[in-house]
Amino acid sequence: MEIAINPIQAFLIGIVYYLGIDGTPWITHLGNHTWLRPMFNGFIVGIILGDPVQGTIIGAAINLPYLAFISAGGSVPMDPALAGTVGTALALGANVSPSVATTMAIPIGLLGTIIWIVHMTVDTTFVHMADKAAEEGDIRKVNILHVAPPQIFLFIISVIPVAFAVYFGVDAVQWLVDALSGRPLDILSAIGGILPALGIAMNLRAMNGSGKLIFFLLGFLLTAYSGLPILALSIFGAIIAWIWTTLDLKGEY
Amino acid sequence: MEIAINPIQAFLIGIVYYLGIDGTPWITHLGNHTWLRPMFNGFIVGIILGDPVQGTIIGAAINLPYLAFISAGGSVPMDPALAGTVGTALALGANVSPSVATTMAIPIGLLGTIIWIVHMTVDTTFVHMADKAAEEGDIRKVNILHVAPPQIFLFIISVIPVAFAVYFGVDAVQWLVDALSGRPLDILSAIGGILPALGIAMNLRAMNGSGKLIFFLLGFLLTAYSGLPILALSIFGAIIAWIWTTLDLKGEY
Amino acid sequence: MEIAINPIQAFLIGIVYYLGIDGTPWITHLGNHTWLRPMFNGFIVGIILGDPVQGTIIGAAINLPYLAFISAGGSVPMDPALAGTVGTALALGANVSPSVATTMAIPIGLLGTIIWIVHMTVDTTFVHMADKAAEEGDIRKVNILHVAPPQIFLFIISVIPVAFAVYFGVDAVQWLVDALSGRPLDILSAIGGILPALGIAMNLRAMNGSGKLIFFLLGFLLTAYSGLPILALSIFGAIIAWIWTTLDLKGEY
Amino acid sequence: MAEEKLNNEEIKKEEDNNNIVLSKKDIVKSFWRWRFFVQSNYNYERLQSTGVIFSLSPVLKKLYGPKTDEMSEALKRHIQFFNTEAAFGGTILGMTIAMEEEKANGAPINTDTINGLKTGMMGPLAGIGDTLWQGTLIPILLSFTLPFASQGNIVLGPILFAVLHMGLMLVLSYNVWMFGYRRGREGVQELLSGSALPKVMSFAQTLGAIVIGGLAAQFVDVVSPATLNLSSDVTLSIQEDVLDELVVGILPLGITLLTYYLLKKQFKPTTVLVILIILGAVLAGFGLIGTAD
Amino acid sequence: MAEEKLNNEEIKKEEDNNNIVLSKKDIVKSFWRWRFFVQSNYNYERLQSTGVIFSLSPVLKKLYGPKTDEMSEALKRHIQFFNTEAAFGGTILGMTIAMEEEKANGAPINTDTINGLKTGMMGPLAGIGDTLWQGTLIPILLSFTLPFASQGNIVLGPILFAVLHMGLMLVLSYNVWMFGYRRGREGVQELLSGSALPKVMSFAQTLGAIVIGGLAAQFVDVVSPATLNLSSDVTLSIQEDVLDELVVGILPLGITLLTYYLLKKQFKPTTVLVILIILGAVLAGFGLIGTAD
Amino acid sequence: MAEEKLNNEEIKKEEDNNNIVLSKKDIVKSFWRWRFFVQSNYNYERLQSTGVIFSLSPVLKKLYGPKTDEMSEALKRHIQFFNTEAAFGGTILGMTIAMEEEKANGAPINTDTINGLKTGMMGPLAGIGDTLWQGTLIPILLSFTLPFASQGNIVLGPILFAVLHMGLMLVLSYNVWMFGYRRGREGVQELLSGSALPKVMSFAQTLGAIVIGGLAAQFVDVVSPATLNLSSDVTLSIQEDVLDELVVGILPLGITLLTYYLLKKQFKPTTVLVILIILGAVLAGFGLIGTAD
Ligand SMILES: OC[C@H]1O[C@H](O)[C@@H](O)[C@@H](O)[C@@H]1O
Ligand SMILES: OC[C@H]1O[C@H](O)[C@@H](O)[C@@H](O)[C@@H]1O
Ligand SMILES: OC[C@H]1O[C@H](O)[C@@H](O)[C@@H](O)[C@@H]1O
Repeated sequence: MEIAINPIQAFLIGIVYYLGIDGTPWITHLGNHTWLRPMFNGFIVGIILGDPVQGTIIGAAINLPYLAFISAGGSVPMDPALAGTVGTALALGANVSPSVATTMAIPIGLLGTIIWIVHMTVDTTFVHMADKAAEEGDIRKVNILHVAPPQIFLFIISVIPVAFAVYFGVDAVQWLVDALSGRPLDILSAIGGILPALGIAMNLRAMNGSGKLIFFLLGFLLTAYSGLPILALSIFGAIIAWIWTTLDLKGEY
Repeated sequence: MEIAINPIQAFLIGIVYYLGIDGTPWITHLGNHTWLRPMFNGFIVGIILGDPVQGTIIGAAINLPYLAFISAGGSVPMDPALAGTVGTALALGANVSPSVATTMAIPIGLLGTIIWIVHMTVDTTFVHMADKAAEEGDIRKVNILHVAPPQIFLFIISVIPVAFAVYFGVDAVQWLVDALSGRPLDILSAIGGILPALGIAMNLRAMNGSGKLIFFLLGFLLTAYSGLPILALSIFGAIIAWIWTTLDLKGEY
Repeated sequence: MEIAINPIQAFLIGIVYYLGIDGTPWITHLGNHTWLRPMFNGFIVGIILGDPVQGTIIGAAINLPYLAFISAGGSVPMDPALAGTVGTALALGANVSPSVATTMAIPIGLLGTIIWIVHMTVDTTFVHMADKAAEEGDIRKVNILHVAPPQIFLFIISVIPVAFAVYFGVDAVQWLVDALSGRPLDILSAIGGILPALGIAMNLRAMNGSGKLIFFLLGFLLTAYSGLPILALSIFGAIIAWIWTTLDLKGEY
Repeated sequence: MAEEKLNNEEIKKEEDNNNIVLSKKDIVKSFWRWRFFVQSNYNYERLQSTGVIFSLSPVLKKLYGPKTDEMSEALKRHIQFFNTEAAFGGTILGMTIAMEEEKANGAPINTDTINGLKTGMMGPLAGIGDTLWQGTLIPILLSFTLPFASQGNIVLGPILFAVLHMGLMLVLSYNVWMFGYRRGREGVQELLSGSALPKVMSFAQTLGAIVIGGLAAQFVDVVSPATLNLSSDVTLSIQEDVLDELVVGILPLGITLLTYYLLKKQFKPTTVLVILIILGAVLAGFGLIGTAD
Repeated sequence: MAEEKLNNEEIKKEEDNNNIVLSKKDIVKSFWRWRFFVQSNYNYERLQSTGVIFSLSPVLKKLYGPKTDEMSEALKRHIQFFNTEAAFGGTILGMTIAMEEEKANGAPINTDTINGLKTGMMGPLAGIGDTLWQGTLIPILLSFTLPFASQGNIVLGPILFAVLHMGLMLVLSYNVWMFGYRRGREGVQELLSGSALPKVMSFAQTLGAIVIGGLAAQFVDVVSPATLNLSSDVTLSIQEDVLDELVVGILPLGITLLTYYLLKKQFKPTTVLVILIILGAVLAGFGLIGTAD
Repeated sequence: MAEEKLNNEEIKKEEDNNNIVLSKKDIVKSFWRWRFFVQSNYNYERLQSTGVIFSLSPVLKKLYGPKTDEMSEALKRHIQFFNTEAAFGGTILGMTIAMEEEKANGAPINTDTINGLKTGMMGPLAGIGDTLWQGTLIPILLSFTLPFASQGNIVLGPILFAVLHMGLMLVLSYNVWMFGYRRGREGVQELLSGSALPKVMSFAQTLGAIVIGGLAAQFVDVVSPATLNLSSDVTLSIQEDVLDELVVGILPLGITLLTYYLLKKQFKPTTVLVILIILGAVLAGFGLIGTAD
């Protein structure tokens, strides 16, 4: 059974995407992180299109490659929220199988990083405005600048493309995906692969402490050579940190 | 050739078991640790039953799963001495093949932990009596309490069940094993699997030194993740301990 | 096409070998290390025998087992220069296939360690003569002793056997190799396998620093258990050395 | 003696300032503003900076009043670069509130102390928090609920995931926030004299650095698919035959350190972003890099 | 100077006490009593405590005489909790004898010093000794002799094993015991002033803790055989898909730390034993835990 | 104050000595003599010792003149045991030149200081240098050029290898040499008062020891091919079933430590060489050891 998506549904699905972007305030920051999982937003898209069960099944399939998704320091290497919403909508609309939906979802998810980068770049202007308000001690203005302009802008650049994509449907998206496949897609995923370095380096720069780079290197190499899962690494790391701290601060305080 | 086991032989085999319990004084503590290996007590049981060669062969087969047997801090996760003596006796008596003997020996070995637990629990009463003698400075009394009551008690609870088991023979034991097999046996082995934690924790509690738990954790995780054999671990451990000690005590003495 | 090797060519090939010995001054020490690779000296031997391309191909084949060749502290566990020069010459002379050349080259390479050991032993006498010159402050004499006698001696013991071997050709060498194969060759390679211990131990003895042996052991065991390549080991080693140094010298300077 | 005197002085000052005390309601309100709005204006230059102000708003208003000089100082203090993992890092905000409260009431706390604490803790808590939350808790919850979802089970799939994720994390982040505030209050004295704090900071910084290293190894994903076709049958894989033989992960490590270096050289994050995108596009365009898939 | 004075004082005291000197025979007798009777009354509360007294008996009798106050003090000193690996740990007993001798002859050694040494060394030597003896030597000897035994070779099987095991270990434990006594005598001065001992203790404690950790990882054997049958074809293994992804060995580690925690909370070992048995029975009864086999 | 005085004294002395200054040409000449002749008289007793003198020759001649007492002292100083990796270790020679220059001009540098530096650095730089040069760079260059060579490509095979190897290493070793000389000059003061040097030395020594350990593990190659044929179907491999179960690499480690022990016991290297050869021949003759191939 194919579901024809009407304009209102398309708009609502756009909003589903908007709410799944890390930072939209309406459902809390933790809410974003729930909502951005394809398993969950597939379910919501399913409700909008009248088939939540099927939406959940498709969303779950799309979710698989994003199981270990992490966003650190504001880096988003790929966008599960876009993959989940558009992927599920198209799959329900075109009655496509979950596995085909997953295949289409991966390139779509990469496109999401573009939206993310644009919004994080534009937002820098609002913080500059806030600087002036801070100078004047005008906290009300800082607060308004913190919410209104960035969220209006984000709403526009996230809702519109998604609404169009799901309204014009699988053919339009397929065309886009085809146009991208091969070298362009490789390039996009290569970029997505190195962008987390920005977030991690920003976090790292924000840190102090003697031997910071040494311990960063140690954590990197231990993980690279042992394939330790991150929790195990952090227990070993805690042991090392305890030993270092005990010895380094010995007799100082 | 089936060997019929007479009451005297059964009693002697009971004594073989008693002598293989960690702590019986007659053959030294190291003697216990030789004697408790099925390869060895199978040989002795073989002598009693008139076929030391066959006893050795069966004992060796039963010994295999206990190759890495360790008793730390008074924990006995399973009882190779019971498995070896009863298993060999039954195999010789019923002319059972070594591999069948091994199969029966495993559940028997688990039952041995019960005897061990009972004796280590009852022995606490004798140490309380010794406390009084110590108060009076009566070292002779302490020495008597150290040997006589615990060993008489241990003799009774170890010799009797074994003598009965080997006298009444394979059917009786088989009945017991059948009664245990399945869930009860799983439970017994699960208990045997966690009991070493008691011994290890008692040893650990008895230790001092800064960072004790940290280094315990380190040793645990290094072993769990690398599968290092225990000797290699202790060399790495010695390196770590040397580094720690050198740095931690720097300038203190 | 078989190439007949004339006496002059044989002599020249002897010189090629001499120049590929670690320490001959004529082409720099780095030059020796280029020249001692069979890929390279095979090429030179090829030029002498009129077929540099074929020489390079054979040399490359012989080079393979020496990819990770290292000489530390003056230990030469096997001699790629001898394997490369003699092996290539024989292969070109007898029109033997590269793989047969390689097979013959391995035992030949082991014989090279004998030449090396003899020259490093004899050279000790020249340093004793230099001691006297040093006493007198006669730097000119020290310099002469440093170059003339050791190099004349080395020239003789390296050029002659090689020239003979390649002149008398594959049969003579084959006879030698046959005579060696089996136990004698095993013994030679076992000796070649343990000789690097001398170089490493001499380097180690020449080192100071607290905990030298501990860190030596650590480097050994880390490599033995993890199979880390030597560069990765040295990065981990640098991290450990940094931590050790920082803590050990804390508050001292 | 010296400490006693300090205490006396403080008490006097506090009396002078009529001792503005924050109510629990203020702290809780601030917490919710943080949880909802932390990243409303998330950007490459200062990241969560205005989110901090938005969250502290009820506190700052009460302590300093509108448009005062003190308010202006406070705003300028907090509009600086700030970024952390919002749940675990909330404890820093709790401490910050306590310090602002003491400061407003006259304790000798200056901007440097507050900023030192904030910037000292934000990095470590980002590394540790990301590991425990996004790197551990979420994958576990997903691995339990995803199988149900793929059977079309709405309740044990998406809904259970949402309830568990938000429930657990809200309880955690609320407690961590309040803990920060309480420790901050008790600890200001201690903080100023410095006994336990340096140890906690050093421990957190070291652990944070190690963990950030681990995250880099897992989430920066660059390999070289390039090969050298030396002949019809000999192919050299740059990744396996060369790079992996040198140092496993040398490319992601190099990229991360390059990025770090550029940021250190005072390049703006947006500039670095552009550099990374161009670098990635060019290298991938020539088939020199790709993802490990 | 100060040290010299101390020496003089001691010598005087020793003269006062008529200097009771132990003969080598006493030390050796004590050794054999230990090797035979160390665990005759092995129990969950004090483990080898009465074994220590039984072993020291000839020494204590000679030093303090029967039923004196000093004997009573000595007995109460040594009836406390003691447990170690009997062979390597024998060195502690050797040192103890030396200290008792010096004490009886007037050296300023108190109960705390003796107990500090005993309890400080017993744990490390248990860990190290169990590793080298039961964990290393015995498996090696078995792997050489067992193959012969399974061929029915009595001499190269059980008998060779017995001879090698007991021979090697007796030589070792005898020498370790005498070494302890000699070091104890030479070292009492040193022990009291404290120069090498703290290093040896710290080294042994650290190594002991690491090794005990390794023993726990190898010999506490709990896994979860539980699975979640999510559908006809999707099965989630709690052990492999969840626990191992978190921390390998999390169950044995958890059990060991729980046990340690209970002991720390002053639960009696027999109580902890019962708790572990019940816990194991219940969890295994519901199919939640089992052994790794 | 004290330092200032020192400086004044030095300046005076330098004036007295008419300040012999080395030209860049001297340093460079010395470098080339090293690169060509470092191991012309390489021997088991002193290794590169006369190579050091041959290399320093232009410098020593200029500073001390022929056949003077000072020259004799200098020669005896440098004819001692010296061995390092020639490229990276060249930095030690650079520093040595600087120190000889200062010394000749009156700075209070004695033989011990110079020898301390030389022997302190030669070991670490041997370990580190061998690793980076022979252990890393050469294998990489070979893995790039060997495939071409096996196609008969002379240019991209042997010639490219030669050019890259010698080009890279000459640039490196030249710079490292000059760096050593410059640091030596600037640093003599620093060296004498000791601030950064101890750290660099300690770091280099520790790293050097670790790396030498790694080299031993990789390049000492002994295993035991012996087996025990216990019966027709049970075979015990000494290497796999016994030695590897104890400590991986126990044979090469043992051989290396034995060699080290013999050298420490003042055995001459040639004696140790003979011992190793005999040992290897005997053990291999009985089939007890072999290479891992
Ligand atoms: O790394 C800390 C933090 O940085 C940003 O705020 C986001 O990427 C978060 O998801 C992350 O937790
Ligand atoms: O752990 C030390 C020690 O504890 C108890 O005494 C027994 O389990 C011994 O086998 C063990 O060596
Ligand atoms: O180990 C340092 C050094 O020792 C000797 O000089 C030779 O074996 C060199 O190849 C090596 O670099």
